[in-house]
Formats: sequence, C-alpha cells, structure tokens
Amino acid sequence: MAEDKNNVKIGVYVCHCGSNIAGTVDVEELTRFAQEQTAVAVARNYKFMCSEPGQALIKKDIEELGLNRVVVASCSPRMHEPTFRHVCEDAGLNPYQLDMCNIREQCSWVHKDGATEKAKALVRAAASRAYYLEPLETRRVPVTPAVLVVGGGIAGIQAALKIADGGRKVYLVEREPSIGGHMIQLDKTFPTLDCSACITTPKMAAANAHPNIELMTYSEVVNVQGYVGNFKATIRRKPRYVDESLCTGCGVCQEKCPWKTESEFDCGLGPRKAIYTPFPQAVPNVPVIDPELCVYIQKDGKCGACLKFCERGAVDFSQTEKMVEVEVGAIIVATGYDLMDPSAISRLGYKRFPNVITSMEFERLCNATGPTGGHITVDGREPKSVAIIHCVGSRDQKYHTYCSRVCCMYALKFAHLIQEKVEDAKVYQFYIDMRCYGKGYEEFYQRAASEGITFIRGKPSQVTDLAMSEEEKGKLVVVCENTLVGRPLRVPVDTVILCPAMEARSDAKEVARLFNLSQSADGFLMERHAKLEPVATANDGVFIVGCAQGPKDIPDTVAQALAGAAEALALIDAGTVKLEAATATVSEALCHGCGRCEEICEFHAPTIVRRNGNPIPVSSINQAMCKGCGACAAACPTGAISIKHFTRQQILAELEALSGVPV
Amino acid sequence: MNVNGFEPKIVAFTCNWCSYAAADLAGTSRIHYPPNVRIIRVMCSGMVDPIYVLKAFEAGFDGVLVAGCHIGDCHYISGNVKAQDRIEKLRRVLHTLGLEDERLKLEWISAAEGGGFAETVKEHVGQLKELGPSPFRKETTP
Amino acid sequence: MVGQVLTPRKEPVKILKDPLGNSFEFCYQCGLCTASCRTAYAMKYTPRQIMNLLQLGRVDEAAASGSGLLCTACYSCTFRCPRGVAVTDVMSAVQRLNLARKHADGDVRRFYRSFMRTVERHGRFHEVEFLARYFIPNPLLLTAEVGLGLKLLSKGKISLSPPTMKNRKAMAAMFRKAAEIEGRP
Amino acid sequence: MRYAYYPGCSLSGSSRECEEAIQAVMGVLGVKWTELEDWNCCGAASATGVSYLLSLALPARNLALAEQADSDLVTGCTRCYLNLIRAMHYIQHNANIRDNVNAVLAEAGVQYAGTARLRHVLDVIINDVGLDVVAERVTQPLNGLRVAAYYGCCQGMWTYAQFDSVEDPTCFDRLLAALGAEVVYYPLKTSCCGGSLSMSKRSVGANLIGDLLAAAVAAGADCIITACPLCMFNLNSFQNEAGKIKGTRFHIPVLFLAQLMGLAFGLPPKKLGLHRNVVPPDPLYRKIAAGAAASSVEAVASGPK
Repeated sequence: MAEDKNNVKIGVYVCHCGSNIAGTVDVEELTRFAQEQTAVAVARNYKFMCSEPGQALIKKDIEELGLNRVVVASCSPRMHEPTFRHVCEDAGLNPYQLDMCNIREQCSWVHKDGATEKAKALVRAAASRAYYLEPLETRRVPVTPAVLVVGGGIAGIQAALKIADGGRKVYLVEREPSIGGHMIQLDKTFPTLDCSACITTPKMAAANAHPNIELMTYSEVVNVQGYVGNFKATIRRKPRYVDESLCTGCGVCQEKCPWKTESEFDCGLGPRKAIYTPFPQAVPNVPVIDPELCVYIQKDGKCGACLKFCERGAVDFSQTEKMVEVEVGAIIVATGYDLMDPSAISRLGYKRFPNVITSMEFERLCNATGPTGGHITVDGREPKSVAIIHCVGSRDQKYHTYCSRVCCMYALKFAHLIQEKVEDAKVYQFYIDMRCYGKGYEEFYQRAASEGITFIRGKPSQVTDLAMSEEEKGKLVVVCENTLVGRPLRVPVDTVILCPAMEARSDAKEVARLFNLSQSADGFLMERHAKLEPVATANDGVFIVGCAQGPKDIPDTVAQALAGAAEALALIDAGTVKLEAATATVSEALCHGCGRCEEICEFHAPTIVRRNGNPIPVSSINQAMCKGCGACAAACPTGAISIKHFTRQQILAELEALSGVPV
Repeated sequence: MNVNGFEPKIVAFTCNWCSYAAADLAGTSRIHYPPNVRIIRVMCSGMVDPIYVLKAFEAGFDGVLVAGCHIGDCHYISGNVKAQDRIEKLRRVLHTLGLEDERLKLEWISAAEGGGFAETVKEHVGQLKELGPSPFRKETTP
Repeated sequence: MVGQVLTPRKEPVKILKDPLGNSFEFCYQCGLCTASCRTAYAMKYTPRQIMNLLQLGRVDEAAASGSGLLCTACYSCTFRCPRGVAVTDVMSAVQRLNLARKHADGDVRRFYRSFMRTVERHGRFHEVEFLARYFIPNPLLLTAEVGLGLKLLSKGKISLSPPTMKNRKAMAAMFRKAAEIEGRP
Repeated sequence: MRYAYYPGCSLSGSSRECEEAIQAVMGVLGVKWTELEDWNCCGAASATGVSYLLSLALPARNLALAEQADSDLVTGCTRCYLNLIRAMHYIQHNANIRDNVNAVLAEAGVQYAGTARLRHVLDVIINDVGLDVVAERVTQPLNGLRVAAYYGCCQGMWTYAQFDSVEDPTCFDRLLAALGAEVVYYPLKTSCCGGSLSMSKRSVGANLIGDLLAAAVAAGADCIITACPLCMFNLNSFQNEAGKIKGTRFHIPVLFLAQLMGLAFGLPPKKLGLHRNVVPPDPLYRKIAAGAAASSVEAVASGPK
C-alpha cells in the first residue's frame, strides 16, 4: 500500500491523432510542458498512439525506464482506455496505473483558441491524478451460463436459437400469446417476395421445440437485479386460463365461444373470440382467454362454453398470475417497435375515410390467412387504383426526423402485389426520395418500375373526398405537387395506403429503466457505440437487437440478432467475468458504523457488522455487489468510505492541478 | 454588467454514463463551446462530495457544474437524486459564504445531448461573466 | 443555349435582414408547401421552386417571378413543413424584394404603398383615402370596382370621415425609424 | 378577468356588421370590456410586403398598450390576431427582432416586455364564458338550419393552435351545436379564401372564393359561417365574379359567427348589422322561424313532462 512517492515515475504520451489533435493543439509545446510536471520521467508525442508502433513506444518505456504511471493524452477514455490498459498490462504494469487525458473530444474538437492552454491544464491534471493512482486487482466472478431474451419477434427468436444451438440455456420471454412479432403479420418480404409466414413459422417452431429454450409467452419481465454475469430477472406469467400441457390446439373452444372482438393481430380488420390464438400458426398453439371479454370471468360462472366443449378439460379458470425468477449471465433486449398512428396527421384522412389504410393493414388484407382471405378488398370493394404515400411521420420534424428505412421497399412490394392480384390496377407511389440501398433492393426497384407503376415525386398535403371534377367523383383525391414538373397535382384513387413511421415502443422508457439502459434522442434504445458497439449497451451484459435500437428491415434485424447472440455467448462462455475493480472500501479506523451507507446503497452492498473484540460496529462492503457509484462515499459523515480509482486524494489532486492553485 | 475581458473558470463534474458521454458527443459532432470549462470525470453525479465543490471555489474556480443523468435514468438507479439533495443543502452553505446561486449549476444531460452540453457551458459562462470573478478568486489569469 | 450555368451565390441570401427569411436552407424539396398552397397553380414558380432558386442563389429570378405576390400568408405551408422552413416568411421576403426592385407593375406596387401610406398618416386604415390613392392614378381600375364600391357605400360599410387615432405623430416616427433600421429610402 | 378590446380597422370600417354583432352578443353573454386606448392598425396583409420590421412593430405597439393596461388583449379579427400573435412569437424567439422592434416602439414612447396575453373572441366565448352559458342564452334555437362552418385558412391555424386543433378545429361545430344548428360536412373548412388577392389579383382570388362557395352549395348548406372579417368580405362581395369563373350563379348568405349567435339569442337583425350583409340573409329568417315552429309543435305533441 504505502508506496514511496519519490519513486513515482510518470510517462506522458501525447497523441496527434493525425491532425485531429495536432491540427488544433500544439503537441510539441504540450509535450515540453508535460515534461516539466512533477514526477514525469518522460514525455513523448506520436502520430497515432493507439497504433502498433505507438503502443510499442509506451511498452518500451515502461520496461526500460521503469515507469510506474502512464498518462495518455489522446481521445476519450470511452474510446481507447481498454487499449492502453492492455498495453500497461503487457508491459507488466497494473492497468489501473493508467490515466487517460481527453484532449480530442473535449478539447481539440470543440475549441480553437485556447485549445493548447486547455490541453496543458488537462495534462497537468492527469499527471497529478496519476501520481496518486494505486494498483487494483480486477476480481473475476463465475458467470451463470444462461441468457434471457426479451421479445419473441424475429430478432428474439433468431438470437435465442443461435445461443441455444451454442449449447446454452435460453429463456425467451414474449408479452403476447404467441411469438412471431411483426414479421409473422407480414404477407410477403422484399426483395425476394418469399412468403413471410413460410420463412418465420419454421423458426418459431424450432424455438418452441429446442431443448435449450424455455419459452415463456404471455409473460413480461417485471424486475431485474444483479450485475453482468449474474442477473436475477423476475417474470410475470399472466394466466392463460388454458392448461398448456393438456391443450391440443384443436380449436373447438374458439368455434364455440360466443364472444367476439376485433383481432389485434389483424389490425382490427377481422374478429377474434374471447378465447383465442392470435393466428392459426401461433406458437405455442394454445389459446388464451381475454379476461376483459370473457363473460365467464366478468359475470362469474355465466357462459363457460369453452369449458363444456373442451374434451381434454384444458380450460382452467382457477389459473392465477405467477411470478417466476430466473438467473442468467446475459440479457438480450429485442422488444421491437410500434407503428405510428397516422390519424395524428388528420389531413391524410386515416380513420376519417374507411379506404385510407396503413401498410400493416394492407399486409393483413393481402395475406391468405387474413380477414379477406388474401383478396384485396377495402371498404367492401376491390380498389382499381391505389395511392401509396411514403414518409408518413418519417423525415418530418413535426413527428420523427429519422428515415424509417423500410417504407420505400415495402411500398414497391405493395405495388407489385396489387398488380399481381387486381386486374389492370393503377398504383401511384408518392415519394420524396427512393431509398433502396440493400442487397438486391435497387434491382427490385427496377423490376417494380418496369411493371407500370406511376412514381410521383411529391409529399401529399391531403387526402380529400371533395371532387373538383367529374373524374374525381366518388374517389379519394391525393393532393400534391408533381415536383419534377413543378405543378400542383390531384390524383383520384379508390384506396390510399399510408406508410407510417416506425417508432420506439410506447413503453420504451419503462424498458430502458428496467434494464438500466439509455434512450437516443429519437426514443429508441441506445447502443454503446454507434459503429463499433452496435448491440452492446452502457449496462454490461445487456444487449439490444432489432428495431428496439432503431428502424430496421429484416436482414439487418437478423444480423443484429446474431451479433447479440455472439456477444452473449462470448460473455457466458468465458466462464468468468471481470468485475468492477473501482469499488468502495471502508477504513474501519474511521468508521462509526452509523449505517448511512447501508441506507443509501441501491445494491445492498454495505452491511454493518461487529468485528469480534471491537465494541463499535463497522461497515463492510460486499465487493461483488458494489458497483462503485460512490453514493456511500459522498454520504459517509466520517469520510471512512472511499472509492478505489476515484479517491478524494486523486480527485482533489486533479482539481488542484486544473485550478493551478493549491487546494 | 460584464467585467470586460474577464474569462471565468469552470470545473465540471460529469457523470461517466451521460454527461461525460455528452461532452464526447459534442466533440464528435464538432459542436464548439468556450474553453473555460475543465471536466473531471466521475462515475456518477452521486459520487460528487460537497467537499469537492467547496474546494473548487476555494481553489478559485468561478463556477462549478455538476452534470448527471436525467431523473429516472441514473445508471445506479438514484445517484442523481442523491446528488440533487446534496447540492440543494450545499447551496445554503454557499449563500452564507456569499456565493451567488448561479455559480453552482446542477444539470441533467443525457448521453444523446451533445448540443445540450455545449449550451449548458455557454449559458454558464455567460452567467458568470455577468456575475464577475468569484470572491474567492486568488488570481485572475484563467 | 447549353443550359444555365450555375454561378456561386452572388448576394449572400440574407434576404432583407429577415432572420427567418433564410430558413429556406433546410428545404429538401418535398413540395408539401406547394401541395398545401391554394394559389400555387397561378404562380410562375411554386413555393418549393422558390426555395430551390434561393438555394441556388438565383434571388433575382425568384423575386421577379412574382410568386411572392400570390402568397396569401395562410401559413399552411409553414405549419406543415417537415423541415421547419418558415415558408411564409421566405415568400414575403421574396415579395418585398419584388416590390422593392420594381418588378411588379405600378398598380400592384401602388396597392401596397397606398395601404401603408394611409396607415402611416392615420395610424389606422381609411378606406376612402386608400381607394383614392389606389384608383386615381389609374381610373380604369376604379370603373372595374365601381359596382362593389357603391354596394359597400349603400350598406354604410365605407365611412367617409377618417379614423380617429390620437397619437398619430408616434406612427409617423415609427415608420421613419423602421425605414432607417432597414435602410429603406 | 380584465379585457382590452381591439376591434382593428376592418371591424370598425368595412366590416362594421361583424363589430355590431360581436358587441351585441357579448352584451347578452355579459362580457364586459374596454376598448384598447389609442390602438393602431396591425399592418393587415400589406405590411409584410413593404417592411418586415413594421409588420412586427405595428402589432407590437398594441401589445405594449395592452401590457400597460394589464388586461387580456381581445380581438375579433383573425387577421389582426394572426399579426399580433406572430409578433409575440417572433419577438419572443429572436433577441435581434426584439431589440429592433423596441427601437421602433421607443419612437412611440412604449416598449414591449413580452408579457401581453392575447385572446380571440371565440376563445373568450368558449373558454371563459362557456358553451353551457351560450346554450342557456338561446331563445330561438336554429333547429333545421344547415350551416357550412368555414373556419378559414391557417391564419386561423395560428388562432386555433391556441385553443383548438390546428389541422382539424372543431370549436365552431361545438358552438353551432349549442345554438341548435346542423353543421354540414364541409371539406374546405380550413382552406384559404385568398385574403387580399380578391383586390390585388382578382382572377385568382375569385377562383378560390368560387371553390369555397361551390363546396358549401354542394353540401346543401343554407348559409356559410365565418369568424374572419376578411373571409366575410370576400365570400359576400365577390359571389358574382366567382360565379362567372365557375360558370354558375352563387347567392348563398354568408354570416359572421356572432351574427348567427345573435339570431339564436333572439336579437333583432338590425342590431346584428345583418342589413349590411352584401348577400341579404332574409331566407334564413324564414327557415329559422319554421324550425322553431316545428320544434314547438314537437314540444306540444310530446306533451308536458
């Protein structure tokens, strides 16, 4: 512990980062300045410190000059701290003897004048902090070799399957009565036009049958405790009122049930019963009873048709909500997206005109298992002319600034399907820009274009039923500018399909809190790094995949799902996980055992114990549970608690150096 | 009014999970702000010991910024709430020391709010220029 | 003619010191403004095209087109613009340019001048004086309107006595100051 | 609640019938206000064409006066309302505008602090008085009267944004329902009437007006209701010109909302300035009387409760 501070040898390494830093900060002067700081044995600068030669430079000095502190003045520690910690480790120096000095993100990129001066202050501060750094040993704890996957859409299913194939236990939790998510609602998928159900159902069945996957449908995660490698999740299992082990999925109960409502799965276009499976290929193929609608539950005991007709006696009204606790090493959040409700943009006529529909409603109308058996029938008739309006709520400051990334393509798919199913149908695409960037997408665009679709570049202002001419009578009229000609345009059609924005789930905020994640400005869950850590999050051991992270098409969603699976497997297959080394410690000499820390800690790390022979009780902190947030240290009245790597001494030294005045 | 040529010194204690990341984002998005601010990275705003703030003023900083996650978004569940309580108590102490409210700023800046961070700094610098140097300032070179 | 040659923006398109007049920079040419505009059909250049001309720095072309004069300031475009362009303000800026640079014919320019002159003198609008200022230089206009005029008179909708605003000096002073700040003759 | 009433130029001039109706109706509803002392023109549609600064400073002077009077500034003219709220909005969001405007106002010996509260007569009726009170005052229910509720263009949007839906306002419908009238489906209810184009570019103005009249006729409306004096002026004064363009003859009464309210309150037409309407509304009187008769018959038929 007590190190002779006369032996402190600090090496300071200033990175040019090409011109990113050197372009604004005088690196030579900065290096000279660093050289003059207390206990600095050597100061150098180099083009790219993170490069091989750069790293070698540091290693060499540690070995030859016997450095015992390293300060790297470069980019954000959130970028390269791990890199340089390895460098230290390789050279036999404790990784916690490193201090990063952020002179790029927080200096050269945000300042012009005074950048060099500020860089000096930051370097001096880093050096003085480094002076007091202490070696820490990183503790490893065993990992629970199981994964919790939240959300049973295509992302969740694919991730679960991959992990299960890797021989690991997976709990797949889905809120709805069946897995399948949005994808199973779709009719065909672009650009290959293969039937969505045909490629999804095998995956759903596989997930259901896989020995390593425990499927929990009609269930929700309500609580998550613990830390990376050792999470405890509580799952609420809503009562199905149907015994999964007895039900054969024969469907008699659904035939006999007299109580109808609109089917959520069919976007309200078709009916479902009070006892129902959302769709024929549901997995598990076991119905649930809607307690709101079921008369047996509402008016206790009346009806009970399902009870009577179920030969297996699977209907069981005695079921109640169950809480299940599972232990996992990693969590994958695949909670998907919501489709924006376009009635928010009243001028487009959704909900005012029965023949203005959303893209998802069209998918169901097009689908053989849908409410119309696959015949495109809107408001009772087959539309001979259809307008497809892109960017409804996307690329629009008033709603969502971002592009939803799938609309252009499915709009082309719709056009193709309409022309396939409706004889001499006219289809009009109202677009701002056609974005067909994926593999095979441009080709599909070309194909659709060759099928006689009319492309109109212009964002429509309204859909109206006010006829201004004979040919508009009895039609819906789409009003826009034909921007390529620069004239206002009115297009009479039978049906309008809106392509609403994909938006973050209405409960994204709750999900973010539950799993301790943050949200991007657009409301979607936030990844750790937009480019290099696309599925990892600020919360170690929790990964986000699919549309929960942002709008995506199916290929991207699946790719991310598999990335998430790889991350999770890599984490649990390592067997152990490094724990936060910068945790709280108690100096028992100073502690009075007041218990303030015990009250304040959210993670139940501190407990007040009596050491034998010691009359005063003292605080003792469970290192595995401590997250090093420092709440206890700041609250400790006697200053007995300190946070390793963020000690008072270290922070005050930094402060003093920054102010240029002794504290 | 603005003490002519006076450049206030600010130290910012920023939470590693949100506002420090926000400062990084301001950098990656090249959003410029005055260099008057010096950032000290902490793991959580709840880690900021009142002593640090007092010492900062003692050391001659004209302003102190404590920045954490929005309420409800704390990486450690409620560190920011604790920070808030402490800062409120601390304000009374600062009053008795004759330090104006504006000198100590508590802000919630999420990792997505790079512009927000820059704005906060600009605003604080502006306020401090209005107030002039801290009474505890020993010398005036920034 | 090999087509127009695009030269870099000559006038820094700070249109008449109007801070919102420059929001056309955000425009991504979706045409929602035109689609929302009831008079676009009568414009040489649609509102969207005006934004584009300004983006290309062809301010004079935009002003000369007279599209600005057809804007009724109904604000549909501004309320709906997905890029937050203050379309109405841009159009009125273009309209000001048109009038200031004498692109529009005398009658139109006199319409605006007469109105403002009347307000400058009385602080409030005064139909009779306005009509006098507007019509007298071009009696043809008057004959066109005589029917309506009589109708309004008979309904007692046009008062011959000027409005009664006390602080009329203040008005004149405000007009002077504004002209001074905006550097108008 | 203290109100400073701002009639504006049209209401005190060419649209005085609207003014007369507003005063009469507010009397019945027991709303007391004092006219804003020495108000000036808001710049109407022309100021922006000449001077950006004046288009904000002219309304700003009235706002400043309202601040001095420490009362809500109430106007019954949509165009005035637009110019006033536009000035408030831009001055609030742009320091440079604020400074320039106040520099101009200084010449008039006033400053705009930005604390003024702006109200539309509709807003006062609906939110301060309340539709229940309006319903109570009805002595002559408008049963069977088919009304096209013309909210007017998005100048109105500025208005409706303050107390109703911007794109799909419903306050007229609610108010007219309280009067017992039947609101017909009118898809152009928020389409622009062309404003001053009816004067400065007749061919275009009249064409827009024609669309509005045609849609109302097609909807089988007995009359069109507007709350904007400019719409009122346009829809009343140019029915012939519009008819020529549309190849038909229009003769549909266009009433100011307050005028119709007055009729429902049983006020004499003259008190509501209805004799000044360019298109005589007489057919409506018969219709209303008939409707009333019909309803009283029902009342008798259904017998005493």
